[in-house]
Amino acid sequence: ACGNSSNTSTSGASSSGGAAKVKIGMAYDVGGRGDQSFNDAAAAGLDKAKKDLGIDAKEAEATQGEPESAREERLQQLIDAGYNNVVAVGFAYAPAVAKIAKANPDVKFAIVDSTDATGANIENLTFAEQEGSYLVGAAAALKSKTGNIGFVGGVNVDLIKKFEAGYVAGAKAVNPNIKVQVKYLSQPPDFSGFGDPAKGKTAAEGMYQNGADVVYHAAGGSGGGVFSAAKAAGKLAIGVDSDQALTAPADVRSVILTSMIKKVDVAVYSFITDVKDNKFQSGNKVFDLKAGGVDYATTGGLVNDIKAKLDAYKQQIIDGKIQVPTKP
Amino acid sequence: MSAAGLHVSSEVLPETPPKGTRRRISAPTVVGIFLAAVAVISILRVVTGANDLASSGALAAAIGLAVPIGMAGLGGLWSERAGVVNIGLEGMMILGTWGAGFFGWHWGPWAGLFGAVLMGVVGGAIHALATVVFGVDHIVSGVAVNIIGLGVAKYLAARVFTGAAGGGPTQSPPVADLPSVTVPGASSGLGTLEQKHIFFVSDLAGVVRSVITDLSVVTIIAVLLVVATWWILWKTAFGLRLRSCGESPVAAETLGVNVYRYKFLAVLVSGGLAGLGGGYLALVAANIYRDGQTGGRGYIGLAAMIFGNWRPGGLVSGAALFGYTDAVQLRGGGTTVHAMLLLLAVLIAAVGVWQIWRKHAVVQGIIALGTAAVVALWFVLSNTVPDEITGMTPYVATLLVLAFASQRLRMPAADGQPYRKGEGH
Amino acid sequence: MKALDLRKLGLAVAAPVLAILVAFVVTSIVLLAAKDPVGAVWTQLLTPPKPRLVVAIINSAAVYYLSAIAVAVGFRMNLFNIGVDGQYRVAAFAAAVFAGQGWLPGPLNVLVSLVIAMVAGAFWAGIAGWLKVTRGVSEVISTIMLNAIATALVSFLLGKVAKSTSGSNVTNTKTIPADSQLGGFGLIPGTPNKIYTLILVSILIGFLYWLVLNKTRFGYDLRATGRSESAAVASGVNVKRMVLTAMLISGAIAGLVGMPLLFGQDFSYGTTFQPGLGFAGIAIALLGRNNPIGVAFGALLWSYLEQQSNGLQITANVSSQIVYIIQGVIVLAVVIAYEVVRRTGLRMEQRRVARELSETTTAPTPEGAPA
Amino acid sequence: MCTITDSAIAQVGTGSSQAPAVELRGITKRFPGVVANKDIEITVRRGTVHAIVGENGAGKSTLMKILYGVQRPDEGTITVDGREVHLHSPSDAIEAGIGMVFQHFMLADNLTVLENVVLGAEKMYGIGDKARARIEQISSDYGLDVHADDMVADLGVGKRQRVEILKVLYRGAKTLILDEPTAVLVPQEVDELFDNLRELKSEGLTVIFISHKLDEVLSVADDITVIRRGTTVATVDPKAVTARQLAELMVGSELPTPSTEESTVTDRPILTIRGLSMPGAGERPVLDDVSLTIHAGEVLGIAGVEGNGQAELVEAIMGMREPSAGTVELEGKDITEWDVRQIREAGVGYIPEDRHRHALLLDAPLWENRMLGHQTEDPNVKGPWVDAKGAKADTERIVREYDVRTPSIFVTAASLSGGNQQKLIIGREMSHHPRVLIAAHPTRGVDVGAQAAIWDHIRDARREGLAVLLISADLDELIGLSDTIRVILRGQLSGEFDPDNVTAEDLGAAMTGAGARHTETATEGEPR
Ligand SMILES: Nc1ncnc2c1ncn2[C@@H]1O[C@H](COP(=O)(O)OP(=O)(O)OP(=O)(O)O)[C@@H](O)[C@H]1O
Ligand SMILES: Nc1ncnc2c1ncn2[C@@H]1O[C@H](COP(=O)(O)OP(=O)(O)OP(=O)(O)O)[C@@H](O)[C@H]1O
Ligand SMILES: [Mg+2]
Ligand SMILES: [Mg+2]
Repeated sequence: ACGNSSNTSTSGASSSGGAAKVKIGMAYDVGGRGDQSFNDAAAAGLDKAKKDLGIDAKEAEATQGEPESAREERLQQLIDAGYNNVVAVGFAYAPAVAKIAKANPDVKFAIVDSTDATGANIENLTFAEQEGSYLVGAAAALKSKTGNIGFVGGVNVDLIKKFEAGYVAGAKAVNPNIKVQVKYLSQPPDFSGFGDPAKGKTAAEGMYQNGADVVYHAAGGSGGGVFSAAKAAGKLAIGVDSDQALTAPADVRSVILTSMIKKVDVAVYSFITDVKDNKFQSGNKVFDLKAGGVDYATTGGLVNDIKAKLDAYKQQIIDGKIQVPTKP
Repeated sequence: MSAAGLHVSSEVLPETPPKGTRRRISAPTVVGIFLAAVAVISILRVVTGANDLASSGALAAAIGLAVPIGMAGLGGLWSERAGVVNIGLEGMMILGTWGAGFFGWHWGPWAGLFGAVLMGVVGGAIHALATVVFGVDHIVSGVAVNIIGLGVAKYLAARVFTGAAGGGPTQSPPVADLPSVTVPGASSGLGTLEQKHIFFVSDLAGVVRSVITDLSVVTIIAVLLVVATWWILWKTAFGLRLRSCGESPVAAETLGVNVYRYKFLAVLVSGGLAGLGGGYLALVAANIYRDGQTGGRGYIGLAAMIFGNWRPGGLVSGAALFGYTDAVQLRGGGTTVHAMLLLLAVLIAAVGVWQIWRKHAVVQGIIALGTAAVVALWFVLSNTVPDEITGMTPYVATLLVLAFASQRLRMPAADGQPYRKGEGH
Repeated sequence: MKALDLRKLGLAVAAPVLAILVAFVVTSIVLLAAKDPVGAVWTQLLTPPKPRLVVAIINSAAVYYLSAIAVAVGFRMNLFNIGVDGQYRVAAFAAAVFAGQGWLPGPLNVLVSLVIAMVAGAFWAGIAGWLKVTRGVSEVISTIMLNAIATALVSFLLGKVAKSTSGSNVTNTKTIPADSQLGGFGLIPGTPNKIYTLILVSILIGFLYWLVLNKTRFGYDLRATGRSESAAVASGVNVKRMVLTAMLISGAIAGLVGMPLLFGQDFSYGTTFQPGLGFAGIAIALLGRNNPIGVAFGALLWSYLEQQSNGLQITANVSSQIVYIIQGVIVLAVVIAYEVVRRTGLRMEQRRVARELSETTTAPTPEGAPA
Repeated sequence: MCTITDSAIAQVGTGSSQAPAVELRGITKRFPGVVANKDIEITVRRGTVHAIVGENGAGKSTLMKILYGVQRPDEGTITVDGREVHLHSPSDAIEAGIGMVFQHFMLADNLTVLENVVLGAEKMYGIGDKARARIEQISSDYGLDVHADDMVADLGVGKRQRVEILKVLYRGAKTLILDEPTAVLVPQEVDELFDNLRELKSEGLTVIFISHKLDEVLSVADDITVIRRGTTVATVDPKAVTARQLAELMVGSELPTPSTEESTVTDRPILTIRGLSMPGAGERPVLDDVSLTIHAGEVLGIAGVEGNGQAELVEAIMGMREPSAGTVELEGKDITEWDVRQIREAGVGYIPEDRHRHALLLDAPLWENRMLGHQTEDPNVKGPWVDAKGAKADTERIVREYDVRTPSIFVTAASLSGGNQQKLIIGREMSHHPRVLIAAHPTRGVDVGAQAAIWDHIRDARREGLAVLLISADLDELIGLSDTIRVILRGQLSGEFDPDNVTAEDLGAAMTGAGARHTETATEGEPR
C-alpha cells in the first residue's frame, strides 16, 4: 500500500470505452491519495481494481474542518457524475453515507472503518486492528530486552485506541510484567497528531530514553518522527497501516521491526469485485486476521527468528482461542 | 476595528501604576534566575522521582520544540518593533515548511533552509504590501496571510509532490539531514554524571549536556539570530530607525526616516524568520514537509513574543517555557506532569500566603490556598495525570506564569496603527 | 449634489467589485502558474449552485455568521477574541450533554440548552476577560492558550460521558431525544434538504448586534472604548467592566455557534463535530468589516466558495485547496479595495472643492470657510 | 542627509547674505472640504524672529508643515536662501537647513533623549558616546538641561520641548519653526525659551514662531505676519502695533471688550475637598493633603508648573483615580467612592487637559463626540437608547453657538483644528449645565476671539452659580477669570492669592517654590 508507484493523474481522464464498465466513486478522508498511509492504502485497492478489472473511477478528498454538508455533497456529486458505486474512506463519512444512501437507493456504498451507517445498499468495511496490533505487540515484547516498550498514538480517538488495546494485550501475553509507555499526540478535534513528525519524534525519544527499546506508532504522518527517533537511539520501531519497511524513507527502514498491516486495499478491492460480479452484500464485513484483513509484515527479516511464535498467536486468534480486547 | 488597540488595553487600564516603571534585568540576575530554576526543578525531581524533569533528553527535546516557536516569535518581534502587528506568522511558517520541503527535495537540505526563508519572505511580502503600501488593517492582512499561506502550501504540495517517490499530495519526499554538533568527550562524561541523579549537580549536567549533544546547526543559527536581532535592533542606527517606526512613525518621518522602507523591510525579515521556523520543523524536527506540520506554532510564537514583552530575551524565555513543558508532557506523559502538580500547588500556596501577608487580600489569599490544597490533594491521591489532560500542560503553564508574574507588558507605542506618509501630524 | 450622490454610490459599489476582480485575477494567475485548467475551475465555481447546495450554503453561512459576530463584538472594542474556536466547542459539548439527557420536553430542552451553551461559552471567554482585567494578560495570548486547553478538557470529559459502540470509531455524547431534534425549514424548492431551524438564532443575533451596538447607550460605550480607551474612561465608562462584559457577550454568542449543527444535523457532540469555525469567523468578521449586513454577505460568500469548491476535484480535477487561496485573497482584496476607493473618494472630493472654489474666486471669503 | 555642523551655523552669521532666509510665494493648500492655505505670501529675513499669528484654523500649522516638507502645497513656491526648493519630505527640509518643533511633540516616548535626537541623523555623530557628548554639549551651551539617557516618557512638557529644540540644533538647522511653543509653558519657562531664541538669533539663526499669545509675540518677534482664513492679510512691525490691533487684524473685525465682572461668589460650598492624598511612583506623594472649597459662583484658579499634581487632582475629583486618603464632597455628598459616570451625572463637567486622549473620539463624527461623557443624559439618549436625532440637533446648536468651524457635524473630530476641537468640547460640557466645571487649560491653543467667547461662557455660567476649578498655564487667564487663586507645588496647595492684586511674577515665583525659598529653579518643579 503505497503511492510511490502510482502516477500523478487520477483516473478520471481514463474513463472511456466499454459501456459496461463499473464506475467507482472514491471519497477520501482528509489527506487523500498520497498520504503514505490510510488513504493511500484505499487508493492502492482502487488502482489494483483499475488494472485488473478495467473499472472507471473518480476520486475526491475531504478538507480539514469541512462541514458535514460538504461530505454529503461530495458523495452526491460523485453519484451525479455517474459513479454509482461509492467508497467512503474513513469513519467521518458515516452520517453522510447514511443520508445519501437513503436518498440514492440504487447506488451501492462502502464505508471504511465504520458501522454507524447501515442500510440495504451499504457495506461496512471494518478491520480488526486490535488483532494485528496484538501480533506486533507480541513481536515487540519478544524483541524487547528491557521489558519496556512504547506506543505512540496520533490522535486520541476510539479507532486508535483499538490499536493500543491490541498492542498492549499482545505484549502482556508474552511478558505479563512488561511496561508499556503510551502517548497520544493530540486530542480531537485537533487532528494535528496525525501530521506532526516533530511531536512524534519527541514522544518516541522520551520513550527510548525512559528505557523502551521498541515503539509502535499509530500516528499517520507523525510516525516519520518515531522512526527518526528510533534510528537516532539505535532502537526499534513498528510501522502501521502499510508495510512501512517498504514505504518509509530509505534511511530509517532498517529500524522497522515489523508493521501492522491494515489491508484497506484488500477491502476496497473486494467491494469492487463484489459489485462487478453482482455479489454485493450489505452489512458489516469484518476484515480480521482470519479474513486476511490485518497482518504483520516480515519485510527486513527482523522478525524471522520469532516468526513461528507470532504465527502461533495468529492461529490462536484465528481459531478464536484468544479474544483480543478493543479497548485499552 | 483597528489593529491599534490590540494589546493596548492592559496598559491603559486604570490603576496600573504610571508609565516609567522600567526594570532592566542584568546578566547576573539572569544567571541567578536560571540557577534557581534548575534548583527548583532539581528539588521537584528528587521529591517526586520524576527523573525526566531535568534529563538532557527532555531538555534537548525542549530546545527542539522551542526553536520553531522562538523563530516565529523573533519574526513577530521584527515586525512589531517596526509597528506592524503580525498575526500572519502561522501562514508564513506554513509557507516555510513547504519551501523547505520543495527546495530541500530538489537541491538538498541547505537549499531547503534557503527555500524556507524565501517562502517566508514571500508571505512577509504579502503582509507588507497590504499593511505598509496599502495601509490596511494589520489584523485583516495577517489573517488573510494565514489563509493564503495554508492554501498555497497545500495547493502547491498537491501539485508538485504528488507522484514523487516517497511524496504525495500532503507530504514531500524525504530531505537529507542537516548536520548537527556534539562535543565528544564532554557529552558522554556529563551523561555519566547525569545518570547518577545527584541533587542539582546531575541536573546541571543534564542542562549542559543537552546543549552540547547532537545540536542541530539550525539551532545554532537560531541562537545567533536572536543575538543578532538584539544587536541590530538595539545597537545600530538601522535598528534605532526601525524601532522608531514602531514607537512613533510620524516623529521618525519628521526626521527624514523613510518609514515605509523600514516597515517593509522589517516585515520581510519577519516573514523570513517565521519561514525559517517552518524550515526547522520540516528539516530538523522531521525530514519532510507535511500538511499541517506547524500545528499552530505561529500563534504560539506570537504569544511567546507578547509573553516576552516584545524583547528578544523575553521571547526566548516564553518559547523555552512552552518548549520545555511541551517536551516534558510529550515525553514523560502523565507521570512527569503529575510531578509538576506538586510544584503548582506550592506556587499557588506561596501566592496565597503572599496575598494574605503582604497585600492583606484575605479572600483572594484563601481562594489561592484552597486551590493549592485541591491541587496538592490531586497530587497525593493520584500517581498520574490522564493523558487527555497532559496535552494542555504547556498552555496552562504559560497562562499561569502570565497570571502570576506581575507583568507590565508594553508593546511598541504605534504597533498596529496604520501609517500614511504626510498624515497624522 | 445629485451627481455627487451618484458618484458616491459608484464608489461604494466599486470596492467590492474591484475586490472580486482582483481575487479573480490573482487566483487565475496562480492556476496558470501551476498549469491547472483555469476555465474549468471558474466554470465549477461560478455555475449556479443546485438547490441542495443552496441549502448547504445557507446553513453553513448561518453557522459562520454567529462565529463572525462573536468575533466582531470583540473587535468593536479592540478586543481580539481568537478564542471563539475553543468557546464554541466547550459550549457545544455542554449543551449536547444536557440536551442528550432529555430532562425537558422538546422545544424547552432546546431553549435551555441554548442558554447553557451561551453560559458555557461566556464562561470560557470570561476566563480570558477576567485574566485581562485582573492580571493584565493579553487576550490574544490567553485565548490562544484557552483554545488548546478547551480541546484537552472537552476530550477528557467526552471520554468520561460518552458511550461508544464498537465498530463506530466515533465518540459521541448521548444523542438528543427526537422531540428536541429540529427538522428545519424547507424553504428551497427542489431539494428535501432543510434550512436549519436555528438560522433564526443567527438572524436574531445579527439584529441584536446591530441594535445594541448602534442604538443603545451600552453599544455607544462599547464602541467608544474601542475607539479610545482613555477617552472612554474619562467619559465614565468602566473599562474593566466593559472588557469583561464584551468578552462575556462575545463568548455567549460564540457558544451559540455550534447550536444549529447540534440541533439541526449532528444531534450529539463527538469527535467529528465540525472544528475550526472560530477561525473562519475571524476572517469573515474582517471581511464584513464588523457590520451586521457586511458579515452576512461575508459568511455567504465564504460558504459559497467552500461548497462550490468541493466539486473541483470531481469536475475539474483540481485540488480544492485552491479555495483557501481564493478566500484569503478576497479578504485582502476587499480591505485593499476599500482603502483605495476611500482614498480616491477623498481625492475626488478635494478636487471638487478646489473647482468650486476656483469658480467663486471673486467672492470675498470662501477660503478656510467650510466648503 | 543633513550634515550641517555648527561651523556651518557660524558661517551664516558672518556671511550675511542678502537673500531672505525663507520666501513663500502663492502657497495654496486644499484639504477635503477646506482650503487651509490660499495665496500665502511671506518673506522671512535671515537672523530674525518672525511670528505668524491667526485664528484657530487659519492655516498656520498647515503652512509650517508645508515649509517643513510634511505636506506638499498644491500651488506656490518656496525659496530658501534665494534658491527655490522643492520639499518632498522632511529630509529635504532638513537638508535645506530647516528644523521644526511641532506643537504636538514628535517624540517617541519609549526611546531615550539620545535616541530621539540622533534618529535620522545617525551619520553625524553615530548613536553612541560621540552623539551623547554632543548632546550634552548642546544642552549645556544653550542651557537646555536635558540629559541624553533620560527616557522621554519620564520628562515633563517643558523638557520635552527643549528636547525638540535640541533635535533641531543637533542637525545644525539655520531656520527653526516653532508651532505654538509657549502654549504649554509657564512664564518662567517662556522667558527661558525667549532667551534661547534670542541667543539663537544672535548666532544668525532664523526663527519662525507661531503663537496665540499676542503679548509674547510683540515682545519677541522682529516681524509679524497675520493669517486670516488661510491667507496672509498683513505683515506688521511689532513696534508699530498693539495687541488689540493685532487681534483685530486676525479676526477681521472689532473685538468685544472684556467686561470687568462683579464677583458672583456666594457662601454656598459646592465642591469641598479634604486632605486628599495620593502616593507617587517614587518617594514623594503626587498629592499631599490637598484641601479646598469652591463655592457656587466661584472660579478657583490653580497655578502650577505642569506635573505638580494637577492631573492627579483632577483625576481624583473625577473618580478616575483612587486617592489614598481624603474625601471629595459635592454639595455635602461624599463622592470619593463614586465612579466617573456617577460623578458626571451628578453635574460635574470636565474639560480635560489632553483633549485627544481624554475628550474626543478622533475617528468618530462630531455628533457622536457630542455625546461623549454625557451618554446617559438628554438630549443624547432616551432611556437605554441612543437618541441620534436629539444629539445631532444639539450638535448643530453647539457648532453654531460656540462657533465651531467645521464643514458639517458628520466629519470626524480629527479633521477639526485644535482650537475648534476645544470649542466643541466646551460647548458640550456647558450644554449640560454643570454645577461644577473642572477645566484644565480650557483655552489652550484657542485663538483670542474664541478665548474671549469661552471666558464669556464660563462667566455666564458662573453667574448662575457654577463652581469652577480652573487649571491653567496661562497666568493672565487665571488672574482674569479666577475669584481665588491657589498654587500647587509638589502635590501641595499653597495659601490663597487674590487675583485682584497678584501679578504673574508673584505666581510664577510661588509655582517654582522660589517665592518661599529662592533656591530652586523652575525646572526642578517637574517631578518626573
Ligand atoms: N490633514 C488635514 N485634513 C483635513 N483638513 C485639515 C488637515 N490639516 C488641517 N486641516 C484643516 O485646515 C484648516 C487649517 O488648519 P491648521 O491646522 O493649519 O490651522 P491653525 O492655524 O494651525 O489652527 P490652530 O490655531 O487651531 O492651530 C483647518 O480647517 C483644519 O481643519
Ligand atoms: N489625515 C488627517 N485627516 C483628518 N484630519 C487631520 C489629518 N491630519 C491632521 N488633521 C487635523 O488637522 C488639524 C491640524 O493639525 P495640527 O496638528 O496642526 O493641529 P493644530 O491645529 O495645530 O491643533 P492645536 O490647536 O492643538 O495646535 C488637526 O486637528 C489634525 O487633527
Ligand atoms: Mg495649528
Ligand atoms: Mg494649533
